[in-house]
Amino acid sequence: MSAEAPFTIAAALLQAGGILAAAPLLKTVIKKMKARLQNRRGPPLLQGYYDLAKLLRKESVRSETASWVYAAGPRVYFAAVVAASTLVPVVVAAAPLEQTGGVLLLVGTLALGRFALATAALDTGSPFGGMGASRDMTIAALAEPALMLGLFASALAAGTMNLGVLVRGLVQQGPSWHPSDLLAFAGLFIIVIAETGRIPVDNPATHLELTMIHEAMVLEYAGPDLALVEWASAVKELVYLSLLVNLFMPIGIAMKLEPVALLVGLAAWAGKVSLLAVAVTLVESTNAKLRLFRVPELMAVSLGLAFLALAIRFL
Amino acid sequence: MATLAAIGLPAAILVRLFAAATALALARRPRACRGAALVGSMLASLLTVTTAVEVVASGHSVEGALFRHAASGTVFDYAVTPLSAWFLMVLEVIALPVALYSVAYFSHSLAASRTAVVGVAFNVLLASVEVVFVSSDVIAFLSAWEVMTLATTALVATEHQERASRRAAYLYLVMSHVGTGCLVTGFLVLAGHAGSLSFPVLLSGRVVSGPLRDGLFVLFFVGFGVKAGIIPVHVWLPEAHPAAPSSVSALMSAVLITAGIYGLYRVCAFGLGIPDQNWALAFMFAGMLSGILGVLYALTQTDLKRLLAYSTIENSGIIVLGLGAAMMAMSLERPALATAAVAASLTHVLNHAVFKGLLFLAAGSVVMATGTRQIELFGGLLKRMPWTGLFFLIGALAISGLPLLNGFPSEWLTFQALLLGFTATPGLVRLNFPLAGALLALTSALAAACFVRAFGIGFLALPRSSSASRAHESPLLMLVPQAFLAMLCVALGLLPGVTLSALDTVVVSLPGLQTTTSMADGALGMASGVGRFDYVVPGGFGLAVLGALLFVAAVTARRATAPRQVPTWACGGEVTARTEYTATAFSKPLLMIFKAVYRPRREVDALAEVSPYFPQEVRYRAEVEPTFERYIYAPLVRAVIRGAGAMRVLQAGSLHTYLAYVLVLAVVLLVWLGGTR
Amino acid sequence: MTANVLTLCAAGMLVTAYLMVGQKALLTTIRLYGLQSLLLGLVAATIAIAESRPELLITAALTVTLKGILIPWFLMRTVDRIGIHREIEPFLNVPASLLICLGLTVVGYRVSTGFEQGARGVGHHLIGVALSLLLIGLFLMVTRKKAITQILALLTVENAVFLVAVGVTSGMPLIVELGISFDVILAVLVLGVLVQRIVGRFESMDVSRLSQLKG
Amino acid sequence: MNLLIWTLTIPLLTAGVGGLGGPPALKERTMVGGLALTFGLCLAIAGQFLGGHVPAAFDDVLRVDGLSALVLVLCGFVGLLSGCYGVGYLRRNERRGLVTPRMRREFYGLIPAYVFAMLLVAVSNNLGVLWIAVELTTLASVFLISFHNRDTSLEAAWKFLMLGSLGLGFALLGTVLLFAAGQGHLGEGMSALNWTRLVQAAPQMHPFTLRLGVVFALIGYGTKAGLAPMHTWKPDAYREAPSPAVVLMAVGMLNGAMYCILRIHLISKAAMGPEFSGGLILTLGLLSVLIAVPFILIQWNLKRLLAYSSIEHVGIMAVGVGLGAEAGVFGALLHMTYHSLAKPVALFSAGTLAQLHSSSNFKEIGGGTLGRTPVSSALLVLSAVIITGSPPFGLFFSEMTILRAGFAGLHPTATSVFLAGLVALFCGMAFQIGRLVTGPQPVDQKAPDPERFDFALGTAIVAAVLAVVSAFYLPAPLMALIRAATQVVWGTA
Repeated sequence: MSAEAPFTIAAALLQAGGILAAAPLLKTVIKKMKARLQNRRGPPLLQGYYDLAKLLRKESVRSETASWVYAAGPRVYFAAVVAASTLVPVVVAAAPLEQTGGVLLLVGTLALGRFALATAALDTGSPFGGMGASRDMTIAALAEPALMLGLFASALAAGTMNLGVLVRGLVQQGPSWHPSDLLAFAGLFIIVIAETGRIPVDNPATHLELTMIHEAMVLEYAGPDLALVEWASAVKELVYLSLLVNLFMPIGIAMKLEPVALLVGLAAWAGKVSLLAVAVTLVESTNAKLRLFRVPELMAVSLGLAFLALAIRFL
Repeated sequence: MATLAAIGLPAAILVRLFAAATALALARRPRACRGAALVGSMLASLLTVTTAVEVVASGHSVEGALFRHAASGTVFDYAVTPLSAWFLMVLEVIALPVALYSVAYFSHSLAASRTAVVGVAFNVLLASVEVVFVSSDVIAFLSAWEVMTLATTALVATEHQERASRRAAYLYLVMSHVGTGCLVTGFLVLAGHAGSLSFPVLLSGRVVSGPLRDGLFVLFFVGFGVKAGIIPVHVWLPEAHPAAPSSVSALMSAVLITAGIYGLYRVCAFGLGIPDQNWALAFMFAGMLSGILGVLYALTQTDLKRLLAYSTIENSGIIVLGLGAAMMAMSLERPALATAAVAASLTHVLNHAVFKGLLFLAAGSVVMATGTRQIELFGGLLKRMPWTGLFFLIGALAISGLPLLNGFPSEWLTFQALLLGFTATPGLVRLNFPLAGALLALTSALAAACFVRAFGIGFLALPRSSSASRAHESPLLMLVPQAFLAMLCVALGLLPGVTLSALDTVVVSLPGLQTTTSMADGALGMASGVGRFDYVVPGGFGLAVLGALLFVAAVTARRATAPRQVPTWACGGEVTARTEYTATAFSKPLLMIFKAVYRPRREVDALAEVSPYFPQEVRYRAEVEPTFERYIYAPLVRAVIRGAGAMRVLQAGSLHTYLAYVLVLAVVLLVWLGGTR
Repeated sequence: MTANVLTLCAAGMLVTAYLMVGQKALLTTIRLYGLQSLLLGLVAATIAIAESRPELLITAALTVTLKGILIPWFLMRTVDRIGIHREIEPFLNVPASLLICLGLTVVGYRVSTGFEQGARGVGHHLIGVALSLLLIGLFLMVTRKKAITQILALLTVENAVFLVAVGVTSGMPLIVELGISFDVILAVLVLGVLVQRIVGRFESMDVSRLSQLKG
Repeated sequence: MNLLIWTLTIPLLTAGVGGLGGPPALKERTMVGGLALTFGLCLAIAGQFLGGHVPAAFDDVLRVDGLSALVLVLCGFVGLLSGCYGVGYLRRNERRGLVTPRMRREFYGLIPAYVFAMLLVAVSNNLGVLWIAVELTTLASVFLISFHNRDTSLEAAWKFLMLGSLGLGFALLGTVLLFAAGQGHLGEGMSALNWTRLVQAAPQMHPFTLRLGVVFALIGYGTKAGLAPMHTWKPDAYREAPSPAVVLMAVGMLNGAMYCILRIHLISKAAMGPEFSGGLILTLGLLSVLIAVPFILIQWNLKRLLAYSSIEHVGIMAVGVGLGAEAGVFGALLHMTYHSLAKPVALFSAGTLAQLHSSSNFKEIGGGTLGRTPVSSALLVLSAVIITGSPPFGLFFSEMTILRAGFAGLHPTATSVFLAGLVALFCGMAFQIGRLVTGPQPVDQKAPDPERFDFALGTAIVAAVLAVVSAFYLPAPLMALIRAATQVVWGTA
């Protein structure tokens, strides 16, 4: 990356910025749709931005018992997630930083963020932080194999593990309509639900500490720190959804850097993501949260789906 | 340089022996004794490194004879092949900082009376490991192997007043010796067929074939597996590593297991001819098992050093898994693929050595400062030992395989090897690869959980005991080595290309492999080695993360006012060490989920006087069942003891019985002779 | 003629051995041993005369004086001094012992058939007797509890060896034989001393009690 | 006058002086001096042999070939060591007033006598004389075993004497049969029993008689060597005899008996090839190694432990010889040499421990002796490492030579069993020595006598130094002797 370095950087900034900007909207949209399904009006579409602005303006409060790790946690988490967002093709069938790595790097980076946040959660000495960290790491660990296998399934099908190359390949060869795609998609969808802390694995809206997972982990945070965490989580969710849609329905994604193609791509992306958002909403509002010790079964299901996807494609 | 390299190794051995002798002579003066032993060791390490670097750089072996045993007519030939040189480099990269660390560490936490013994054993151990890596003669190899065992035993038994360390030392001794027995048989049978004792002939891969070859493979697999800490012959490891002085534990965990790995490479993978597919499968399953069980057991440990020891088993498993993939590729004659897998495995040998050494050194500082190994009694150490804490954190991030640190590249490479193996392997066997991939993913994720727990519970929040609250930072001499290793973690993480291109000569020197040049993408990047299947540039991506961090700083750090410090909210109560989340609690969910493996047992007895609802006190005991110890080893030992006891009747003290033996023997022989001529 | 005498003597020795197995009174056992030795001497003498080999006569004389007279006398003295005259119940009762001894004799004879007929046509008879004698003596050592009986059994073994010596080889070189006889005396003396020490300490000759050292 | 005669007379004279009355100091000096002189003469004889001329006396009744020379030197060496240690040993007992004049006479008389008998075994070229010499060793050692005159020592002596004499009876029968087998080719007369002639005549011997003779001789001399199942006297004798005498038994006697077995093997090999006697020796050796395993694992007595270890080692040598390969024989003789150098250290240090704690029972000694008697304990550990055949010490190399010969040769299965036995024995020894020297100091136990640097300890240290140095450097003449001995046994001489 020498000649096109400035271009790459620009693209990376653009995509990161775009996703940062769009992420709060996604969260709010899902909230609103949920509210509507429960015959509530729900928050205004810009609520997410209001919250962030407010939190960022508030003074930051920290625990006396905490060390620098506590402050570093949200920042590293945020940085990792945002950086990860540049590894995924969104509007264009290429990831800005695809030259620096593929699926494994993406997963690794998200794991880095999680590590940072979980560690920081243990720093306040509050039992809830510990509980949240423990559960979050547990679920993540259980999700990891299924996630990997799901991604491997599509990666092996395309003969590459680089998301940019992969998506381009998919677009060129056109939709394969292979059943394994469906299985892999289902498997990954479950994982995404788990990773983004949604019902039935976790309840983002709960205020009962004992049932919290992600929320318990960040219970102590306030002000800008909290803002970073919330924002990063939103970004993470958006990244996952974009990954999902572009891996399995790369329809309309821009193959060339032309205004029209870009606009089409943008529209297609927005449409597909909101479609997936609807799915997430439906799952959230039609299911109850699982007991922690039922979650492994769910993970096992998705693992099975992913493995099956591999098997039926290659045997 | 070249000349120095030529004599580097024998010189190093001499220096070590001299250092040992001096240490023994100065036994009465601990200070001087320590100095002699450790400085000598560092000097020797430098000498060895020159040779190793020279060999790895040039790709030409350095050969010679170390010593001639006139009586039995054995000549200790040695040959520093690129492979040996690689393991030597790994060894010395750890041995140097460990020696430096020990200078201060021994003075604080080693009884003066033990200094001489430990100093001698330390040098003898390193010398023997060096000889193991380079010897090209069976007898030389076996003697070095045996001396290595003895020296380690001596070091493990340093605190021989404690029953635990006596037990650990003996367990280690016995298991290693059984392993050595397998090796002796294997090597001498080979020698019998080859009519020679020199490795180049023995390990040419053309000596034996057919079932005998498989039998020998099994012998060698067991023999080397014991030292490599492969499950199920691992039971000595979690006992022995914690028992030794921490700096020595670092050495053992980082380097001693690589002696076993080296053996697996030299003999099982590349010494017996083209590997059989079943061998590869055996390796892969052993690797998976060790990886997953190792990390699972690590997760539930509350003894920091035991935890690290179990994680050593895990990483050794990952190394073997990579090697297994390579053997599978070799059995299918896919050199490119085999190269990728070997590169993955060898890289992990180096990386694991670095971060495990770092972690053990940091753990040593902590144990020295708190006087305990119980994570539950640490807490809040980051504020009291900021540097040690930082280094431990770096090690923890690295061992969890997170990007930007050196755990990531090797796990990345291993994943490549597995996925490519899947594409390359025909038939149902291929499903074994995604399985391995999934297990590897699970393993590394669990490792992350394990080290979040270790660092978070151990170093953060409030001190959980008075000893922890009185802890203080270690002396500079103990911090410098950790700093060195920590920097190495970062450097190797950001410059994986360097490792790969250094590996080139090593890999090329192995039969059936090809160059890694297609894998190293400059200093910064790596590619999967097969087409553009995958590639990664951690450094470049690191810039992105850095940029994001700057953005965060920009967003949050506008305000001048410092953040307000308030007590943590604990449901209205006061946050004390007792309200903190414990390590046991942290791993509880996983304990429940993996019941099948842990078979946990808990006893809760509540003393209630008034009514069961108002217990006076509640006692809670929980333990994880040591499956292998309980169901394989304990019965074995009992059987042996019982059998031996039963034999006592043969010598029951009655002269008449003894005479009867002779009578019976005479009659039997006479009948055997028969009559008619 | 010679052959018959030899066979007769050999058979006689075997008989004495059987009698020793059946016998419990110590003094009788010693006398039986003496008789056995005398027969041995007779064998030697016969061969010496038949083949006119004077040095064998010396052997014969030695045997008679030493084993026929001196040693029995010494042992009887020991017994008298200790004053214990009966063998206590051996490990095996007499009939069983006799059966086993028959088996041992068969083994001995079977082995002896491996020899070619010696110069005097009785070679392998003598060998057969000798080997049986050897095994029976060893068997006596195994079953008897009294120190003295064990010594006697040992000496029976010695006799068997001598029988082979004179019967098959027509005698070892003289010096060697002298040395050996000298050693035998020495051994018997040592045994006697040891027995007296044992008795002095344990107030008994029952060596089956000597079983503190185990494992 | 002939060196050979001197070598035999000097220890006899020493024994005479020691056996009569006289001041202890004189006896001490005579014993050390006499045995030193004897050792010197042994070396001189070996030198003569290597110089190419064959020392002999009494028209070849005494004759020194390579094998004799090797055994002679080793026995002389051990004799000197045990003499020096013995002086210190008795002094210690005198310090505690345990020594009666009778004891002193027996001790100073019997030890040189024992040495004399061993040397006679080594140099005798004649079956008959050999037998007499072995009988003499037996008689000499009986009263050394019953030295302390405890119940148990009488018991041990009785058992030793009974088994020993029985064995000798067998050996005599074997000798007679060998003689008979050769009759007609050897003629009458003393020289008819000479090895040299027997070996020449062996091919024409009557095979069955020969086989029978070999079997009986092997059982007989096997009893003296302590090969299973005739080993049963060993633990008792080792436990009861004073350490200096134990050294003579464990090294001198063992080498002597091994020497006899080798001689028998030679004749049988000359007549029927190595298989017959080799097979027997191999079987007995393997049995000895295996029988030692359980008893070492469950042992509670230090000196018995070492007895079983010496059963193991004689087994190892037997296996080496029995394998029927030149390398095996060489390994066995190398093993004999290194064993003779290493075993005294073990026995000396063990003896010191036992003497200072006035017991050789683990329970009574109690663990953690490193804290109480550091030097002896360290020496014990060192010697244990050596005699369990660990590198870089000599026994490792000899065992490797034997193992290699075994795996390369006709008996790979037997060899792997043998190896398994060695591994198990290592584990057993490690366990026992480990629990003895390491661990915390036992409470509620009367303190042992302090370990002071006396003559005995000095001897032990010197022996240890020799054992360690020899691992890396065997003097060239000694090597030459071992090779010569190998040639004698392998019959390429």
